[in-house]
Order: sequence, then structure tokens, then C-alpha cells
Amino acid sequence: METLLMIGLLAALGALAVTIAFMDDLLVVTMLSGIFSFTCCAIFVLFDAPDVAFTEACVGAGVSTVLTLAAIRLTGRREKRVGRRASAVGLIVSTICGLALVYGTLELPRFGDPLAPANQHVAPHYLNESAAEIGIPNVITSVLGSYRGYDTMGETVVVFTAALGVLMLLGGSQARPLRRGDAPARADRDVILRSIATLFVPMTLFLAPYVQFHGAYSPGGGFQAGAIFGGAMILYGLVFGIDRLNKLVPERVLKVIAALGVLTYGGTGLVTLALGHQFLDYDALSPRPSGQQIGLTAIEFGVFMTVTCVMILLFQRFASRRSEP
Amino acid sequence: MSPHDLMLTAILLPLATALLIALTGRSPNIREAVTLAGAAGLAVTVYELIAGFDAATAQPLVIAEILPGFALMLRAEPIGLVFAGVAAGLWGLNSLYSIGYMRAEHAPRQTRFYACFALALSAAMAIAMAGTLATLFVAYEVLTLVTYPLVVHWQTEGAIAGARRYLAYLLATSLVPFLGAILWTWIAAGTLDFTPGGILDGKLGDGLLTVLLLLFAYGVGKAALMPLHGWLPAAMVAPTPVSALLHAVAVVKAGVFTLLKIAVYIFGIDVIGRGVGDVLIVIAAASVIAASVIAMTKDDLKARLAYSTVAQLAMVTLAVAIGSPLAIGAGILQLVMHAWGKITLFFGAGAIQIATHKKKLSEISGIGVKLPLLMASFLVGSLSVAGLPPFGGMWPKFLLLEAASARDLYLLVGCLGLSTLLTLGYLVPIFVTAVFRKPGEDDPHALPEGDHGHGDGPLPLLALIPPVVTAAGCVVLFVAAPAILRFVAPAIGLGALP
Amino acid sequence: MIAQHAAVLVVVLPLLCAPLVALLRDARIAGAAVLIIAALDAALATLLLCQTLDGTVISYALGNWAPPIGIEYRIDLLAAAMACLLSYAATLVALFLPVSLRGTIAPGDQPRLFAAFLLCLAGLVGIVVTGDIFNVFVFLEISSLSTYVLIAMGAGADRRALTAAFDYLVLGATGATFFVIGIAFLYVVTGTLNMADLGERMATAPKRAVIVGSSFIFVGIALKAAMLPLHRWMPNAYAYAPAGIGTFLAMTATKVSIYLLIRMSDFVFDTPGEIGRVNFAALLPPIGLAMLVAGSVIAVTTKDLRRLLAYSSIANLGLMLVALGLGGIAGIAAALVNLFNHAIIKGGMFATTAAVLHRRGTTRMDALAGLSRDMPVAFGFLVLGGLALIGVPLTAGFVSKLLVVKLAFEQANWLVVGGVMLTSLITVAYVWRIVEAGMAAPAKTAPRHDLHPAFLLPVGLLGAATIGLGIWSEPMLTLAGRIAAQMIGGAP
Amino acid sequence: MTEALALDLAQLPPGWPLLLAGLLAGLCRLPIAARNIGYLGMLASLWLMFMTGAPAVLQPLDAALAIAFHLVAGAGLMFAAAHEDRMAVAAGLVATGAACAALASRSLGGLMIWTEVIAIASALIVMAGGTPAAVRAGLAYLLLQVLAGVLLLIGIALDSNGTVTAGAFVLLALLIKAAAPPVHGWLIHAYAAASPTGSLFLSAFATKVAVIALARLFPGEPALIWLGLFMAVMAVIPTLFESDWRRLLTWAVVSQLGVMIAGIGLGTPEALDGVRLLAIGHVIYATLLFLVAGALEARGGKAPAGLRPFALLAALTIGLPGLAGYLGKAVIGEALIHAGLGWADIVIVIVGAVVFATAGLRPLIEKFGTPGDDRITSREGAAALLLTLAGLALGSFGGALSPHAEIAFHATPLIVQGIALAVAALVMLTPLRRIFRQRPGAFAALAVPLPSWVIAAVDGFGRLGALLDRIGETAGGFLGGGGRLVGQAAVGLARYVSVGGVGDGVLWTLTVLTIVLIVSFG
Amino acid sequence: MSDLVGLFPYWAVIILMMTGLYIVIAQGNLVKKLIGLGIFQVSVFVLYIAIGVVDGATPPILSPGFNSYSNPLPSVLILTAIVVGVATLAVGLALAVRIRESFGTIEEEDLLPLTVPELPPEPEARP
Repeated sequence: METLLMIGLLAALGALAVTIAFMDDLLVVTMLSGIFSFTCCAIFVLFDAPDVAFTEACVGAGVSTVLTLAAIRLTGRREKRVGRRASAVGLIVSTICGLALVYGTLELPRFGDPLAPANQHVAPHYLNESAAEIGIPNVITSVLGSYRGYDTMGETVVVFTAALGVLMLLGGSQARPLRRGDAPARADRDVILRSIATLFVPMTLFLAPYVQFHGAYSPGGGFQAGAIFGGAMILYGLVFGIDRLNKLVPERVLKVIAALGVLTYGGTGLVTLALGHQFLDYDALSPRPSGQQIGLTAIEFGVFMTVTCVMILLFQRFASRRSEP
Repeated sequence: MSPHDLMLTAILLPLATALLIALTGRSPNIREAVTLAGAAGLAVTVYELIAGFDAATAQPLVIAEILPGFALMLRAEPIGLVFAGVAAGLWGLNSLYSIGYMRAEHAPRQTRFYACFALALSAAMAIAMAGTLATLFVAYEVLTLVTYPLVVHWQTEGAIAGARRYLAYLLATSLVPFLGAILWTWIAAGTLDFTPGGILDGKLGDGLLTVLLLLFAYGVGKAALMPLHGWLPAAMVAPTPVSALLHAVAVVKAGVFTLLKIAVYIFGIDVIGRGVGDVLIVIAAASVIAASVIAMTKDDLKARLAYSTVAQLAMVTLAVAIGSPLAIGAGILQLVMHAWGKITLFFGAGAIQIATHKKKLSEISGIGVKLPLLMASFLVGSLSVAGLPPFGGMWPKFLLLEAASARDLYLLVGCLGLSTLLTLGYLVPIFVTAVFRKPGEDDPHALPEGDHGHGDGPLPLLALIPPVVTAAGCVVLFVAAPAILRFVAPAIGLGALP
Repeated sequence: MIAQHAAVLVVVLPLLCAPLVALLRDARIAGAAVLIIAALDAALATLLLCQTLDGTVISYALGNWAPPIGIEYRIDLLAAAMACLLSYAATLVALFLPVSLRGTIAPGDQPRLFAAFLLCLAGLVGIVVTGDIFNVFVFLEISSLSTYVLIAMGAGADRRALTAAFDYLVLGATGATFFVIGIAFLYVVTGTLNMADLGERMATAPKRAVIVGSSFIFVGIALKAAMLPLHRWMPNAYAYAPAGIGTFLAMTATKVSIYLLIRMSDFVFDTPGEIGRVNFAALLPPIGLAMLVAGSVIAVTTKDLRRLLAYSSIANLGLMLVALGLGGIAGIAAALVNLFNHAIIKGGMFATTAAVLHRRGTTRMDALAGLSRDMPVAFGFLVLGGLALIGVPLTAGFVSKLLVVKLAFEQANWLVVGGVMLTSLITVAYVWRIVEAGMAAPAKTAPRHDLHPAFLLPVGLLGAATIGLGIWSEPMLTLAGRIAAQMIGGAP
Repeated sequence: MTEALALDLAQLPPGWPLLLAGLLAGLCRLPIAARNIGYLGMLASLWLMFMTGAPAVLQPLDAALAIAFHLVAGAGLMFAAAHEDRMAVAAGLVATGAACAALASRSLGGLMIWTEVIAIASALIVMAGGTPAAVRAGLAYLLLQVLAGVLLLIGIALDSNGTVTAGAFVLLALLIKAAAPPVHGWLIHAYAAASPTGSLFLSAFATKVAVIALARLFPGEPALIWLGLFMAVMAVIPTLFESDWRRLLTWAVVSQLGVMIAGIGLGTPEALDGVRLLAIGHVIYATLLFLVAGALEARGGKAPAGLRPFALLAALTIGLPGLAGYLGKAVIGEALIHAGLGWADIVIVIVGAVVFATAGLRPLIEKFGTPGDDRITSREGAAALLLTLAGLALGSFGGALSPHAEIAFHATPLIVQGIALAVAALVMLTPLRRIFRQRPGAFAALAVPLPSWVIAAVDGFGRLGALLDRIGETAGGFLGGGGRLVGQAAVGLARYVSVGGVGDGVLWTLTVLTIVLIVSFG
Repeated sequence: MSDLVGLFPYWAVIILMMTGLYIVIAQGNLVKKLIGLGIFQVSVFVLYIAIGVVDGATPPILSPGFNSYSNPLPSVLILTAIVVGVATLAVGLALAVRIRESFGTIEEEDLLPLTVPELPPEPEARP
């Protein structure tokens, strides 16, 4: 049954991709890409990767769709009809490449084969030893936070760089902020939205810390929590107006917290260094299993801070920019 | 001072002079004094080197190792010292002349002019003292680049175009054929050091050796072998003291000197003599005749002298190609004699330009009356370059004839005879037109006797002394030639003088 | 303590200082901070170099997890040397960056730009130092993302910086994703992400997957290294970025990709001279020569000095690839000597161009008239750099070109010998365009003040290094020789 | 050979004071100063050569010839008129000095050096004539002399390698210098075009040194006899029809050279001494004749009063026994008779007589018919007197110079000479002379090669040069064009790969990936 | 048949990859290209996760009842990759907005003539 479901979902993905290729109304395309991400979440769940599904849902589907929409508001909805619609050469080359790749995958270990080398070499160590070494049930979080903690630090920095970039491109001297009254919160018309939002936003705000701190035991962690918290804030901004959001979480504060997030992560590493251990070796904090958990919570919190603020910052920059006529 | 210190001072002294010139740029007189002092110092240093030279004790002096096996190494040896002597000797005179010329022409940027001059001399000294082909190549490139500002001195449109052609030829020939040949030698022989008797014997087949020799002959762009001689006439855009430097003292001499050293210390004289050089003999001989013949058609004085230089240099290449100790001796003598002869001619041409602002042969009829001494020295220079006996130029031609006949190359003997006549054909008319023809006789747009345009500026004394001295030099060299030959004989394996 | 953890600190220092610098408000303090951080980083890198000079390989397990399990920093002589190159470049650029930005970037944005600069440095050093292949991807992303943003900041002077940044973003992202796909294919058949481990298990892995993986990785790196058909992004990126950033990119960006090529072929695939079935000896010389010719030829026809230098960088890159293609210890040594020398020469020229831009506001060739009169020192250094590009003796360029040509000669590879020599003629052509543009008489008499003092130190140092390494090239040659021996000597 | 060529400054060649004087004279402005330096140099040279008691460098005959050269130089100095002769005087002195040195030179190399110096100096003298014709003649003279010099050089080079053809080259060179028939034209044009003073100097040493060299190197060449006789006879014919005195004299010089060459051809010691004597005598009377002709010409053809006796005396010395001209011819005649070539002697005598008539008597009648208005200047008179005395001295004491001079004078040559002189005098003095109509430049065609030919031959190469130049330009243009074409193609291709939007970039990336995949799989 | 099922995910990934790249190549609109790029990156995520799947295994959360778990490593890598993807998208969109404001268009054909290297440098219009 599962394989049937898998084939169905993958086929859906393919279909969605092809329709995106040939639609020209960008708004529709954005919606389709949102749906595309959600189908991916479904597939990830099917492939026993709940954490990834969770992140893909919040970050992949949520944030990127919102950002794309905000960008389309500024760059215009319609894609120009005329022009190189179908690049024949591109088509031919990609098909040939696709065939070559298919030929290349023939010798790969079959899907789901337990004896595949990928599952034989390093993975068993994580599955068997992590309980003793780190002592938290969610192996992904332990690998994410501790075994390959340095990658995650790098990745937090990537998020911070993105924020930095967008700030430089759309912030500072290029701000072009919205004047008062450019985007009034239309209290009369979207009463339904407002009522749901008043219900929905506090709920998500509570969910975020749960996901953050429960990450050690169930799918979740810093990224997912940050995305959810950011999503809630964005929803608040969308519904109750950008000015209200800017007032609630001013940009200066966001920048500082984002920076603090990265510094917390890096700081934990430096602390372990100071205590004479290798960089990001949480055993320095306290004896074996508990040290790791303390370390994990600290870095997860750092990631949470950065991801939240960056998500909100990105949305603010795009949303509060005056669009040219 | 030990020979090593002398060698180093010979190279560093002009550098120091250049720096000092740059510093004292503000006041021209001090700057000129510095140049002359530098020239004098260099002359003394080189004289001491030559006097104190003794083949046994000449040890190499390694300065730096650019690549393992590609080192900057200096070593004194007779041929180098002769070239150094020529360059050092003529620099003083050339500077004296430049002072007169540049001031008469009110030239801008004179500080850069003198500084580059000094640098060029330093590069020439480095070439002379080079112990390996590597050092020689490095100094050769530096010389090309340092003389570029001199050629492009006026920085007019024509000057920049001429200098561009000058540089294109020289850099192209040195970066591709010359460097290629050096690498080929380096790999074939394993070393680049100048060793008496050559390093290539037995390493490559004769056919390959011939190709390598041709690569060297055309790689050394400064030897201006036909058809790659284009840069020499193009460099005539430069002020005359620079043309004098280019054509007599430093640049072209460096070219043919390099060929001589390659022939003696890389190939080995008898290796070339065994037939490797025959193709080059044909090319060089053709080049001598062709250049002389083209020189006749040139109306502009300096262009005519430029083509004359191409012909005379081809004679040295010829000497290299014949490949017998006698021929190499002739080549060395030609290097010296042509330097003194040609510099006189250029001083003369420059002086004519200062005094009468005329550049064309057709324009200068009748000016000899006012410049008797200058034209006399011009005649001496012409006859010496042509190779007539009372002047030094005769020796190289005579020895070449001897070497050619020793190898039974009678066609070559004919060529050399013809070249003397042709040289007379394009040099003596200059003297004759200037001295014996009436002003405006066959000059289409000559001005009537009365007003000579804005009148002729008096020829400054500084511009007159050098030509006379170098003309006298030609005569003195006629007597000194055997002494030079004896000084060089051991290095080139020349047993008894012929 | 520092010495023992230098390996990780050299990356972490700029990485963590970047957010701090981003928060600063005053541009001058931020500029000073960047300089100090870069200098410290350089010190750390030098420390690393000293430690690895005698051939020892530092292995630093992040989080104290043994290599195949956790992420490992493996620093051998090549990594240390590259780290030094990157940090020295950053220090030199940091010297004149604040001054060169003063005109074009609003003071408010400058702290963030400095932060991005530090992140770019951290990213590049991260790539060079790491021993884990996925970690390479992460730091590749950090450096690329910050580079896109830095290039976009050039929009103040020329709006085409935006499109240049966008092009580089799309191409860079594609390249990085290709790299990740390559990693996936390798991971599928070997199960590990640690390079050393990969090297060992690669031989036994099924052939076809390795081929696909290696092809993806090679194309990913090729795109980042601006190999010929994929070099579109480079000229625009170098030309439209703010001058200081252009200098840093010229000295480092593509060099890291060349490092990756060497690292992948000798270490990860453990088959020196080959990534999977992509044989360097067959593939690189032709591509290299094509780049040499194409780069030089377009350089002769460009209208802007920085684009000219960018295309000249493509040509020099071609030379490096040719050297790599010749293979063997001598080949890699020649490639490395080329890499370091070119970084120095091109860095010097870009820094001088930045100085000229700072004074004259434009680097178009026809606007260079009168440079030799008004800015003699700058013109002098430009000419010196040009001569080094041509490969005139007594300059570093000569040493690097001679090594390649001599090696080609020994291998009787006449195509390479002829190609390299003939393109040096085209190089003469475009270098002399600069000289003649500089010497032309200026239309109006521009104010006669030369290099801004801030530029003097970097330009001076790089110029001195160009000549110094040209004469006493022994240190550079031994370093490159040892690295090559260590690489070819095989993975531990 | 190099030693021979090397002039060691220890013992200077005999004529060096003259050389020095010549150079100094050239430098100073005032003609008078120049002349005094000349005299000083001449006397110093004579003193050094003979009076210092050093071992005689020259044999007696050569010494006499050297003295003759000095006398001519002296005469030239006296005769030199005002300013415009300064160049001629200076060059003349240098040439004389060089001639003496050439005589003293022991080796062929030394000879070659000094003959070249003479060539250069004489060319300058000719060019000093001032007219365009003089310049052309001078240039042609120089080119021919240098050609001879080069042939000599080649001869020496070949000789040092012992090849047989060396002698031929040397002989050819010396014949050119001695104005042998095929190439005698340069002498005619040079002497004619030179200034009066110039022609004075030229007549002395230009050819004599070559003749002496021939005598030393190639005595006894049978071919030379015939060559000499032909030359003597051929050169006399134009003299009959030539009206311009100086051109006539040049033909006379050529014929006398013919006689000398015939003497050399004979090769017996007696003949060689005869040649040397004739050379000395010829130097003196030829110079005297040129002096008289010069004085006449300087006054526009009207003979000054005091010139007539000298003119007559000069004419007489050509053939009259007891004077300079006769002795040499007589000894040669004797040698010919001894060698059984009696008829050759007769030919020589007849030629002598004709020359006496045309060069001596005819001008006397035609030109000295109406006495001019002014008198000859004192310096001209002194010069003429000096030369006549020299002629007399040679005529009377010449015999002492050589043992062959006095012995056995055969009667027949004397009788033949008497008859010939009588007939010649008869023809020339009486209206019969109108048979030989006189016009200037008669038989000019015979004076081959003309200067214009020589110059044209050398300039001909110029046309070849222009052709080569054009070929060079077209080739350069063609290559340049080709280069530009290739350059544009390369730029076009490179630009095609580099320009384009992002889409093309990714397309290229994908194509590269496909190619790499397929190649790797293949 | 088992091949088809066994390798179907990989082929699906390849199809997605090629579609994503095709969109970037063929479509002129810059935002559309970014979305195409997004699709291309998502296809990589599916590839990684497909590699980590083990038949009959539960997600790698250690719980008493189960002993065979799927491979955690690909999930970790993809967590990082997703965020990197979003970061690149965000910066890309910001650039697209700025390009729209300074060039007035984000169509590739219209942008090409405006960004020809020969044009003299033209600073961005100040707000």
C-alpha cells in the first residue's frame, strides 16, 4: 500500500512541477509551489523523516511562499507572454541529461534496501550509540545538535547571512518605507480573518516553545520552532497590518536577537573550548549524558532565536517596502 | 676591488646614477653632472675590469636563483668585457651629446630620459657580465622594457605608434622564439651556464641544432635579422641620442653580443662550423645585401642609418654563422667598430637636425659649408662603417673575407665585397650632398639662399665634440684592432693571428 | 591553548565576529574591527602553516566525535597555505576597504557590508580547512551567499551590479546543488561523508554511481572555478563589485575552487589526476588553453579596466588548469605556484585599480588618460603588474609561466608549449593597452594627487612581493613542492 | 698578414709629416696658414726620409719618385690660388704623404691601406672641383677605386689561404688603379673635372703607385706588354682631335701609362728601371703641363705673358733627350730591343712623338698665339721653374740612378725618334694640322666607363631596394590583415560563449554535465 | 518490476531536477527562475531522504518497542539544505525587487540590452 501511495505522491509532484513550468500568472505559480512543498512534506512523512517534513512545512511551504508573494507584490504579477517560452535546446539537453542520469542510477542500491552501504556504515553508530552518548530518544536532534553540531552552526550562520543580505539590499539607505496609511488595516472587511487570527496566533505562540524544548523527544527543534513562531508573527502582521507588526517587534530588536542567537550557538562552542575540550564538545559542561543535553538545549535555543527573528525580519523588509507605480 | 666587486659595481653604479638623477631632477645642471660622473665612473670600473682580467681567476658570482638551474650568475669573460667596454666608453659621449641635443630641442621629461639611459646601461652591463643564458635573458628583457620610455619620449601620436611596433617586435621575439630556444637548450643540455666549447655538442642531432640556431637567431629580436627587423626603423621616432644608444651602444649590440655568446659558449664554434650554421649564412648574407639596398631608397637620414645598422648587424650574424674562430673574432671586432662608426653618423645626423632642422637627404644640400668639422667626422664615420682601410671598420670585413675564403665560400666573398660598395653607395652621398652640392641644387622645395626659414641655430659645442671624438676613435681603433683580437683570442680558440 | 585549537579558531573567529560587527553603528569602528579580526585570522593561519610545515597533518574532531562519526578538520600543508593566502588577502583588502567604500556606500550600510565580508572570509577558510565533504557545501553556501550580497552592494556605482549578483546567485546555487547531488551519489555508495574515509571506500564502490557523483561534483566545482563555458558570471562579478570587494574576490574566489579540484582528485577520489572518470590530463589542458586564449582575446577588446583584469584572471586561471592537467608532482607544484603568484599579482593590480577608482571615479580605459602624469605611483604599480602578467623576468609571473612551459617541454606536449607562449603575446597586447591609455595626454588637467595613503601599504606590499618572488622564488617553490609531494604521496 | 696590416706606431711610414700637415691644413681657415703648414710638412717629410741618416727605407729609384712627389706637392702649394682650393690642398698633401708611405710599404696589406687612403684623398680633390660633373666624377672615382681596393683585399684574403686565383685578383685590382684600358675612363673624367690645382696633385701619384706596385709584383707578364702597347696607341688617337688642353693631357697620361705597363710586361731588370725612370719623369712633366694648362684655364684661355717659355719647355721635356721624359722611354726602348721586340720600341717612340706634337706644340701655337694682357703671378712662375729644374736634373743626372741608364744606346731608335719628331712638328706647325679637326670632348665615347654609368650601376641596386621595400610592405599588410581576421574570429567566438542571460549560463552548465556524464560512461 | 519500484523515487527525483532546471533555462522572468531553482533544490531533498529510507523501519526516534530505524543522517543534512534553500530564495527575491526598481523590468530579454558591458556605468536612481 505504501509504495502505491509513494508513486501517487511522486507523480503528483511531477505534475505540479510541469504545470508550474507552463503557468504565467505568478500568483498562481506561487500557490502551486506552496502545494508542491506540502506534497513533499507528505512524502517525507511517508519516508520516515518527520523532522524534515515538519521543517519543510513551516520553512519550505510557509515562509518561502509568503516571501515570494511579498516579492511579487513589488515586482508585478504578470509574466511577459512573449519571449523564449519553450527553449527547445534546453528541453533536448535536459532530456538527454535525464536519460544519462537514469542510466547512472541503475546500479544504485534499491529504494529502502536495509543492506545498502548508506545504512551500514555510519548510521548504525548513531542509532545504537546515541542513547548512551547523548541520551535523547530523537536521534535526528542528537545528530543535528551534537554529532554534526558544527554543520548546524554553519547553517544558522547561513540564515543570519540571508538576513544580513536582505537587510543590506532592502534595508538601510534603500529602505523606501511605507508612509503612514499606505497599507491600512481594513478593519471592516476581513472580520473573519481577524477573529480566527486572534484565536490562532496565541495558540501557535505556545506551540513554538513546546516544539523547541520537546525536540529532544519528538520531531522538532530550533528550526521548526523558530519557523512556527516567525509564522505566527507574520500572520499577525498580515492580518493586523504591517505597522502594528513593526511596532510590536521593531527591526533593531530583531537584528540584535538574531545576532545573539548565532553568538549563543558559537558561545557554547567557545565555552567548551575554554573548558579545555574540543569545540562544541558538550561533555565539557558536565559528565557524559547530561552535558550533551544541556549543550543541545542551549544551541537549540540559539537556533530558535536566530530563525525566528530572521523570518520576521525578512517578511518585514519585503512587506513594508513601497511598491513603485 | 676584487673582480666580483668590480662586476657588481659595474651593474649597480648606473642604477645608483639613475636613482640620483631621479632625485636631482629639479636642477638640470646637477642632474647632468650626475650623469657624466656616472658615465666616468662606469668607464673606470670597466677599464679596471678589463685591465685586471685573467681568465684563470674569473669565478662565477651567483646573485639569486630564480628557478633551480635558472640562476642570476655573473662571470667576467673577454667577449663580455669587450662589449662592456664599448657600452661604457660610449655612454659618456652619448650623455654629453644628449645634453647638447635635448637642450637645443627644449625636450620635456628630460629627467626620465637620463634615468632610463642609466638603467639601460645597467642592463647592458648585466648582459655583458652574464654567466648563464638565464641571466642574459633576464637582462635582455629589462633592457627592452627600460628603453621603451626612451623610444616613446616625445609621446606624440607617431611616437606611441612607433614605440608600440618597437615593443611588439622585441617582446614577441623574446617571449616566444628566444624563451623557447632557451628552454629547449636547458632541457637538452641540462644546464644554461656559458661553458667554453659549448654545451650542446652531442646532445642534439645536427638538423635539430640548425633549427635551434635559427630559433636563437630570430629569437634575439635585437639582432634585427631580416624579415624581423621592422622595429629598428620604427624606433626612429625617438630623439637622436636614443637612436644613437639603440643603434650603437646598447640595444642592437646586446642583440648581436648575445648571438656571439650563444655561438661560442652554448653551441661551440666548431659545432656551428660543421654545417649547422649554413642556413643562417644564406639568410644573413641576403639580409646584408637587402638592407643595404633598401637603405639607398630611404630619403630620411635616420631611416637610412637604421637600415644601414640592419645590414651591419647581419654581418655579425654572418660571422656567427660561418662558425670559425676567425669569423667570431671578426664578429667581435665588427661589434666594436660598428658601435663607434655608427654613433658618429647618428651624432652627425642629430647635429644636422639641430643646426638646420632638416631631416631629409634631399633637403641638406649645401649645409656642409657651415659645418665643416661635423661633416668631416661624418665622412670618417661613413668610411669606417663602409670598411675602408684607414678606419677601424676595415678589420672585421677583412677577417670575414679571410674566414669565408678559408671555408671556400666564394659567393659569400663576393657578397661582402658588394656590401662595401653598397654601403658607400648610401653613406657617401650624404656627405657629398651636404658638402659639395650647392644649396637648393636638387632640393625641390628649397628656400632661396637668403632666408633659411627661421635661420639655422648655431650648433652647440656639446653637440659637436662627441662626433669628432668618435670619428677620431674610429682611426684609433684601426690601430688598436689587433690588440682587441689578441685580448679575445684565448676565449674563442683563435690560435695564431691570420 | 590557542595553538592547539588554531585549526577551528581560524574559521570561528571571523564567523562569530561578523554578527558583532553587523550590530555596530559607526562605520569607522567597524572598519577598524574588520582589520583587527582579519589580522588575527592571518596570525592564526600563519600559526597553522608553521605547525604543518614539516608535513604533520592536524586532525581536529569537532565536538570530540571521532572522524567518520563527527565532523573532522584535516589541515595539511595545502590547507594551511590556502588559509594563509585567504587571510592575508583579507587583511590587505581590509586595509583600504573603508577608504574605497567611502564614496559609494552609505555609512549606515557599511558595518553590515563589513560583516558580510567577514562571513565571506570565514566561509572560504571553512571550505579550505574542513575534512568533511558536506561541511564544504555548508561553508560554500556561506561564502557564496555573502559574495552575492557583496557584489550587489556595487549598485551604488553601477546598477548592473544587481544583475551581476542575480546571475551569480542563480549559477552559484545551481553549482552548489550539483555539488550536493554529487555528495548524495557518493554517500549512497560509500555511506560516509568524511573525505579520508571516502577516499578509502571509493575504490570498492560500484563504478557507475561514482561516475555520476564525480561528474556532478566536477561540474559544480568547474562552475565555481569559472571554467570556460561556465565563466559568464565572473567578469561581471569582478567588474561591478565595489573595488575593494573585487580585489578580495580576484585574489581568492576561484582559487578555492582550484583547491577543491586538487583536494577532490588527490584526496577524496584518491586517484591523483582524476575525479571518477573525469581525467584531468585529457580534459584540463584543452579547457585551460581555451580559457587562456578566450580570456586574453576579449581582454584586448574590453572598454573597462576592471573587466580587462577580470578576463585576464580567466586567462591566468586557464594557465593554472593547464598546469594541473600536466599532472604529477611537478604539475601540481606548478599549478600551486601559479595560484599563489597570480593571487599576488592580480591582487596588486586590482588594489591599484581601486585606488584609481577612488581618485577618478571611473576605470574606463579612455578615462585613464594622463594617469602617468597625475598618478605616477599608481601607474607604476599597474605597469609592474602588467609586466608580471606578461611573464617578464624578475617578476613572479615569469617564474610561474616558466614552470608550466618547462614542464610542458619536458613532457613534449607541444600544444601546451605553443599555446602558452603565443597567448603571452596577446597578453602583451592588452597590457600595453593599459600603458598607452595611461600615457595619452589628459583632456583636462585633473588634480595631481596620487594614491590615497591607505592604498599605499597593500599596493606596495603586493608589488614588492611580485618582484621579490620573481627573484628569490625558492621559498614559494619549496612550499609548492612539499604540498604536491604530500598530495601525490597519497592520503594518509 | 695582420702584423703587416698593423701600423705599429713605433716606426711611422715615411710620408707621415705630410699626412699631418694635410689634416691640419684642412682645419685652418686662412689659405696662407694652410700653405705654410704644407711647406713645413713637406720639408719635414723630406728631412726625415733622407737626412736623418736612418737606414734608407726606399731603393734609390723609389726614393727619387718620392722626392718627385714632394716636388709636385710643393708646386701644387705654390700654384694653389685663393680660398676655394683649401680642400684640394689639404687632400693633396694627405695623398702625397700616403703615396710615399705606399711606396715604402713592404707588404701587399700595407700597400692596400695606403692606396685606399690615396683613393679617398683623390676623390675629395676631384669633388673639390665644385661643378656637378666634378662631384659625379669624384663619386665614380671613389667607387671604382674602392672596388679595386676590395678586389685587392679579396686577393690578400685568398692569398693567405694559398689559393691560386689570389694573384689574378691582385693583378685586376692594380690594373684598375693604373687605369688600364677597359676601365681607364675614371682618370680622364677625374682629371678633367678637377680644379686646376686639383689636377696638379692628381697627376702625380694617383696611378704611379699602382704602376710601381705592378712592377714589384708582376714583372715579366707577357700579356702586359701587349696591353701596354695597345693602351699607349689607343690613348694617343683622341689626343689628335681633342681641343680642350686638359682633356688632351689626360689622354697623354694614359698613353704614357701604357708605355710603363709595356715596360713592366717585359719584366727584365733594365725594363723595370726604365719604367721607374719614366714614372719619375712623367710625374714631373705631366705636372708641369697641367700647371701650364691650369694657369691658362684660370685666365679664361688667354695665355699670360710669362707662360710661353714654360709651355715650350714643358712640351720639350716630353720627348727631347736630356730632359725628364726621354730617359725613361729610352731605357724601356733599349730593354725591348734587347728582348728582340725592336718594333715595339719604334711604336713607343712614335707615340712619344705624337704626344710631343699634340700635347706640346699644338697648344703652344693655338693658345699662345695672342699674348694675354696680364703676366703670370710670381707664385705660378716659381712653381713652373721648380718643375723645369727638376726635369733638367732628372734628365742629366737621371742616369746615375740606375746602372742600365747609360749602356749601349742603339742608333736606330735615335734616328726613328728624330724623324718622328720632325714629321710631328711639321704636321702640327703647318696648316696641315687642320686635317685633325679639333673639337672639345673628342672621342669622349672612348673614355669608358663614364661616371654616370658607375653611379647608375650602384644606384641600380637602389631600384632593387625599392622593390624589396614594396614587397615587405605588401607582405606586412597581408599578414596584418590575416592577423586581424583571426583576432576578430577569436573575439566573436569568445564573446558568443561569454555573453548571454542567466538562462544560457545554466544551459551551458547542463550541457557540460551531460557531456561529462556521457564521456565518463563511454 | 522490482527495479521499477526500487528505483522509481530516484527517477522521479531526476524528472523533478530536469523540470526545475528547464524552468530556470527557459523562463525569462527572474522570480519564475527562482521558483524553478526552488523546485530543483527540493528534488535534491527528496533524493537524500529516499536514500535514508529503510523498509519496515520507523523514524529514528528511539522508542522501546522498535529496533529497526531509518537512517537519520540524510534527514539532518536535508534540514540544513532546506534552510540554505530558503536563504538563497530570500536573497534572490530581494535582488529581483531591486532589479525591478532600478531597471523597471525583471524579464531577461528586456534586461539584456540594458546590461551590455559597453554601456558607461550608470549609478542606480537614488530613491
